[in-house]
Amino acid sequence: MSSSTQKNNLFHRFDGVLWGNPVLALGLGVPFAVIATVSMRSAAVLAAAMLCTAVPVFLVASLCARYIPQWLRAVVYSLVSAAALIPLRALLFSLFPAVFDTLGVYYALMALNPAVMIPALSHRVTGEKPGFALLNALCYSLGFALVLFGIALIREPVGSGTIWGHPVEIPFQLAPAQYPFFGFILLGYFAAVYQFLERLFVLVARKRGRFLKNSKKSRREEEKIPDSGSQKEQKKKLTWFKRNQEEQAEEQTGHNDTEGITKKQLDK
Amino acid sequence: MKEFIPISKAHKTPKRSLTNRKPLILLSKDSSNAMMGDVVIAMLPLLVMACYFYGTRPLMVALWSVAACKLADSVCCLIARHKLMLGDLSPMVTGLVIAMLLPASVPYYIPVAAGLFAILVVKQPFGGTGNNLFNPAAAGFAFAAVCWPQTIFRYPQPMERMEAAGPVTVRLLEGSAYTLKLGGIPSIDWQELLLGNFAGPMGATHILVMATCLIFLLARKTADWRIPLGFISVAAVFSFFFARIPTSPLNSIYFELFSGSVIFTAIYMVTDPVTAPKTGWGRFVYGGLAGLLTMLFRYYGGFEQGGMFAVLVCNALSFSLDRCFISAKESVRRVYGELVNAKK
Amino acid sequence: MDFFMDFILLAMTAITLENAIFTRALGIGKTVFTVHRGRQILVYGGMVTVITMLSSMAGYWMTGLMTSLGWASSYRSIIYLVGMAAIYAACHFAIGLLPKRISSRANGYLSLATFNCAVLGSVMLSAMQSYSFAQYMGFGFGTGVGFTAAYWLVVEGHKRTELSTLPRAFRGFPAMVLYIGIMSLAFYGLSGHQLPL
Amino acid sequence: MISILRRGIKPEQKKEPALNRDIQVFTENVAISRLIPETKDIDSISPEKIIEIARIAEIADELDGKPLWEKLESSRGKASGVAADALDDEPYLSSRLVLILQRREDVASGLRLCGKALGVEADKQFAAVFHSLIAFSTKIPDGEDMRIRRLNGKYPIDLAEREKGERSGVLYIGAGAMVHLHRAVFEMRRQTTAFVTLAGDCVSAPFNAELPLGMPLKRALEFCGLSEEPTYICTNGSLTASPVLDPESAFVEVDTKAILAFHRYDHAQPAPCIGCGRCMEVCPQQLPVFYLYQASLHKQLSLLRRMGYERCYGCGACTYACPSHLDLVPMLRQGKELVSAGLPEDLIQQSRETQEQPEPAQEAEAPEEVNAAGTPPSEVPEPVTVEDVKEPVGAVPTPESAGGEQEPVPAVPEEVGGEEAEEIAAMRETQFGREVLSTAENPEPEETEQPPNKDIDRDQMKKRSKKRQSEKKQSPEKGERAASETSPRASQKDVESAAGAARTRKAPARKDAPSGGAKATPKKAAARPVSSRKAAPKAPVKRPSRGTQAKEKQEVKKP
Repeated sequence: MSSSTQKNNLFHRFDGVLWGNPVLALGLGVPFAVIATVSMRSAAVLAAAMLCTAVPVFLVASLCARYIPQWLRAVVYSLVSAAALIPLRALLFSLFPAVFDTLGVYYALMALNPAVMIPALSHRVTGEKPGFALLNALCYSLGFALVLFGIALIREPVGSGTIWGHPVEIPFQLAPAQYPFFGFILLGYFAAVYQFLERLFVLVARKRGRFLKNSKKSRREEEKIPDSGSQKEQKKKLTWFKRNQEEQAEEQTGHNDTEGITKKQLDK
Repeated sequence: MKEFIPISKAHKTPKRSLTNRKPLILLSKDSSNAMMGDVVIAMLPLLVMACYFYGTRPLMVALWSVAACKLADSVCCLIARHKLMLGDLSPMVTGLVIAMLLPASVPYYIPVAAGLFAILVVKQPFGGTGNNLFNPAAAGFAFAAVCWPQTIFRYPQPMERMEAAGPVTVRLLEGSAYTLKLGGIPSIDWQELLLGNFAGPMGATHILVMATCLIFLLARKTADWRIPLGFISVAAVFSFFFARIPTSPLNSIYFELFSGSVIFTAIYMVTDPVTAPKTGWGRFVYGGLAGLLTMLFRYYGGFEQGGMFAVLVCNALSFSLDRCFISAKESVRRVYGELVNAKK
Repeated sequence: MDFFMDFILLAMTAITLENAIFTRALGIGKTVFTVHRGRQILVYGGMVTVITMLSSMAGYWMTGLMTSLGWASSYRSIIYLVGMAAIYAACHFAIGLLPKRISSRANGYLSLATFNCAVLGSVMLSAMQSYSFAQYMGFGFGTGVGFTAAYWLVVEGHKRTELSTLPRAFRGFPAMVLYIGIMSLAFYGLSGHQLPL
Repeated sequence: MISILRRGIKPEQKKEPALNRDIQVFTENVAISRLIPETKDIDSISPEKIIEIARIAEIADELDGKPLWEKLESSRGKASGVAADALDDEPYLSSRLVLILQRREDVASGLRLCGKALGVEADKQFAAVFHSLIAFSTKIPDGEDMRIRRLNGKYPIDLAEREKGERSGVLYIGAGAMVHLHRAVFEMRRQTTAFVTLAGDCVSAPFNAELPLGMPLKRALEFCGLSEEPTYICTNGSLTASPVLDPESAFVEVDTKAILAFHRYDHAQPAPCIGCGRCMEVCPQQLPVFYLYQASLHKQLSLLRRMGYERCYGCGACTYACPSHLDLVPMLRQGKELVSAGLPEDLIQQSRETQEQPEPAQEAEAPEEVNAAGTPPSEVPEPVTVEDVKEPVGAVPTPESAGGEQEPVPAVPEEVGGEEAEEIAAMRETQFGREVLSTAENPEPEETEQPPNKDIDRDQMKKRSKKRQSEKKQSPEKGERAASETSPRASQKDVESAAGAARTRKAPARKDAPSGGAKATPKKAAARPVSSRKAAPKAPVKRPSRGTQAKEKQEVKKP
């Protein structure tokens, strides 16, 4: 479906905050979420860096991408973001200088942050209205910041017993919370929780969609999707694959999670 | 001969009275849970030895880790809506392996944390029993080693009794593997080394007992002989040629293998059927690779024991090993078939 | 001879001790989670290796330039990026010489392989350690090779998870991240201390 | 020597009680065929004559259910040897061995006839028996009339020997078919019976019987007298078992070798596979059974193709060896069907995702919902970035990876695979429609059996009859269940036409048809397998009438 529906769909305007979160859903910007989130301050620095790189890059992508040959876009975007990072560094350094020691090269690497580059290079913002690009920049930065703060909020107290520099009382301390593997595992759990919530949302949305079947809005939606009918047929044709396999799966490995979650959701 | 029961009565409701699941009389005698039970049985002597050396505290350590593993496993099964099998012994194996690698003087929160990590991070996210990619016990012990190195690698002297509850007052020593890492020769004579009568992990030092257990496991076909063979042989060859202590090569083999937890790793951690390769040659290569990596980790790694890390790395490789051996076999068969056809 | 030894030593270090993905999470981008075919991995990793090596060679020269004129050090990321961009352009045109079918595909990878945290990261890290030229080259080469190997391992793990029934919440991305996490735990056991960032 | 090295299993054989009792005949009707010319001795008839008689007498080989004359015709002149297959290597199964013991002269003359028909000289004719089975009391002497070759080794020796025979040109023909050929030539009898072992631990007195074809298993079991209510009934051996769920609508077929009834209450409770690899150790074909199982369970077709899935001939060795008591063989067969059905990868993936959907009906509502539900981001990142992935703008990678698994679901139906699936489904559609018509409209089984096009061979027909049985079993809500349960049985025979089997069988599973089930009367059902054998190509004209006669005779004469 075209990106016009994306914009019309109010839900997808504010994409990137939770739905389509750049880190949890798309797996972009993992290095920063994993390594550089040892403290809330570093998370804040990275979030600010993300914001002030995403805004100019998305604006450039929306305004003058069509004047740049495709293969040069990456160069331009990376240079723009790197240029945007330099004044910010001066500003932030005056606020909390100690953070940049813990960040090391990762602040400079924000110039190549995939969470900025990939959406900018895709059709998400290329050639769209600058307002939409700006909105996207804000949403993506917000989503990025949410994840970073979420991970840092666990790692800083557990690792160093402080929150935003202030010491807090927690029962146990675990120095390895500062290590990379702990960040990976935390990120994995965050992403798992994200996927779970996503599925819940989808099930609820389905139920609502059933009610809205013959309202104007849903009809407009259906017109926008030309091949929904053929999809239905395809699915019907494929059911014969499912049946036996499902039965076998139930019998062979006693995993009946499908039914479990589904029933629970649909009863709600 | 008894009187006939007209079968029509038996089939008023066919679906209920007849099943399409084979009766066990037509299937193999032993079950997968029995295989786990074999490993547990093979580990009980080590626990007994530990209790003999250190008093009742090892028992408590084992209980804590097993309880943590089992509880976490059951809770995860409930959450994931799997079939909850309370009789499943694999978390018990995980807990026991973790406990056996720890020193007897370890505070109780460490086995609990290691067990929780093993189940919640390594085992259940990947699908629970039978689906885990990494050996949970190895990962749990690696986690503990990374988190509390000073506590994990300082061992009490044997025959110093410790109370199950209360603080540990005994004197803690460095393990013999640490002595090797420093380049020194551990001053332990050979019977004590074989009997495990020296400061070390509470279950992983009793070489003779473990050898007996290995024979038991091999006889029950619970452990594949290729994996320990490859592991120990490669480790021995490596320590023969690259001795890091100024002794004769044979002495080097002797100390490298019998200090630390090399033999325990070879018997209980690498042979885990879930994470090991399935093809015969794959198992052999897997064992050899694990042995090599173990020695490399011991030599150059940041910790005095490297078995758990080596096992993790090899688990990541086991699927690839199987794939390449299977495809090699397939291609050989194809070429052979073409040759036969060409002859005809 | 020293040159060679330095090269080998730093390459081994960068492959194992300071593996780009498992110890520093560098280069974990979109491709690691979406590109799962052997040949693609090989092409992508090869590109990353070549470009990392070239750009760290250029990086050595640029670092010397920056130290010579002091004011430039605050703009170093831009300067490195300019160097990488030059290499990128060169590689782009070099690939353009290849037949159309290959070049059209390869260019798709090239920009991702160039503007990749692993490349810039290796240059800046070796600049931080004030390496010699051989060490620059070795570190760049090792970073590329280590990245490729780790990428291949992660994809193998993903293929294995497709053969087992994961909880649905963990399928795909979360399982892969956990996989990388456990591997990084193992690699931490190799180094035994936290690496300089 | 090689046979000892061969991989396999050694299950304990429980044959003695059935072997030591002599064959009981449960039918008096002797279907004399006028078409068969009178012959006194073997020298007076020509090989063509023998094959013709085999065709007229409708003798089927009980090894694979194929008509005997076809096998003789096809391998005539080419065969380097002929063997009477009495390798009953499965537990409880002794229906062919007992023929060597008790009907020896019939088997011998049948073997001579086959040898003559194939042009194989006498020293290349032998009867193959499983040596380690004969280790108990009775020894089979290697007489003048028939040379006995004792094969020893591990379990799947029958299938293995037959496969080896295909390569070396030795034709294996079941001992029962030999006996029937002998009767046809010298007594002018058509084959209306099959030699079946009735055993199992709730059969109080196991024995071998000669049962009329088309007899319901229920009645067959009534004959042998059950000491308990069976909880598990299977036919054709115990390791390559095909479970029977409704013995009233399952029948004695030409390839039924045994009917086993068990009253065990400790049935297999499948535990999760722990990957011990024993299945791979025992597999006689040295297949990576573990990976084949997982791949077909999770529909990884590329992996299946790479691992030589097609060499599995379904001996139950892996199932026997599995400590988790998983029934591996049906799953492997399913993987084979998946591959041979030839659906493109992305459709399989799609069905895989569909499988995870709560309700497949609502899939097509909005693409983002289809995406977001459960599909991992690695494959379909997320509704928004569907475009990011799809459009290879500048830096977006992997032009070809955009085509495959990474393609978002709503884009799949436009793929090339779409039409393939469509036409396959259409084929299934028409077959299913035909079935319904035939069962619904014409009451006579003979007409139902008329193949719509002559080239449908006998196995196909048998499968259709079985399918109808499975249909009968369906109550509207339990429909798919029943179909899927009988599916192993239906495609037990041949692996070549697995796809066709899948279609014919899955058809009712797709729309469970209570109409077809309701219309089919038990009488018709009882007649079906007999009449299904009319479906053999050649001379389909005179069949129906004689078929009815034979059938009625049987119905009357059954005790």
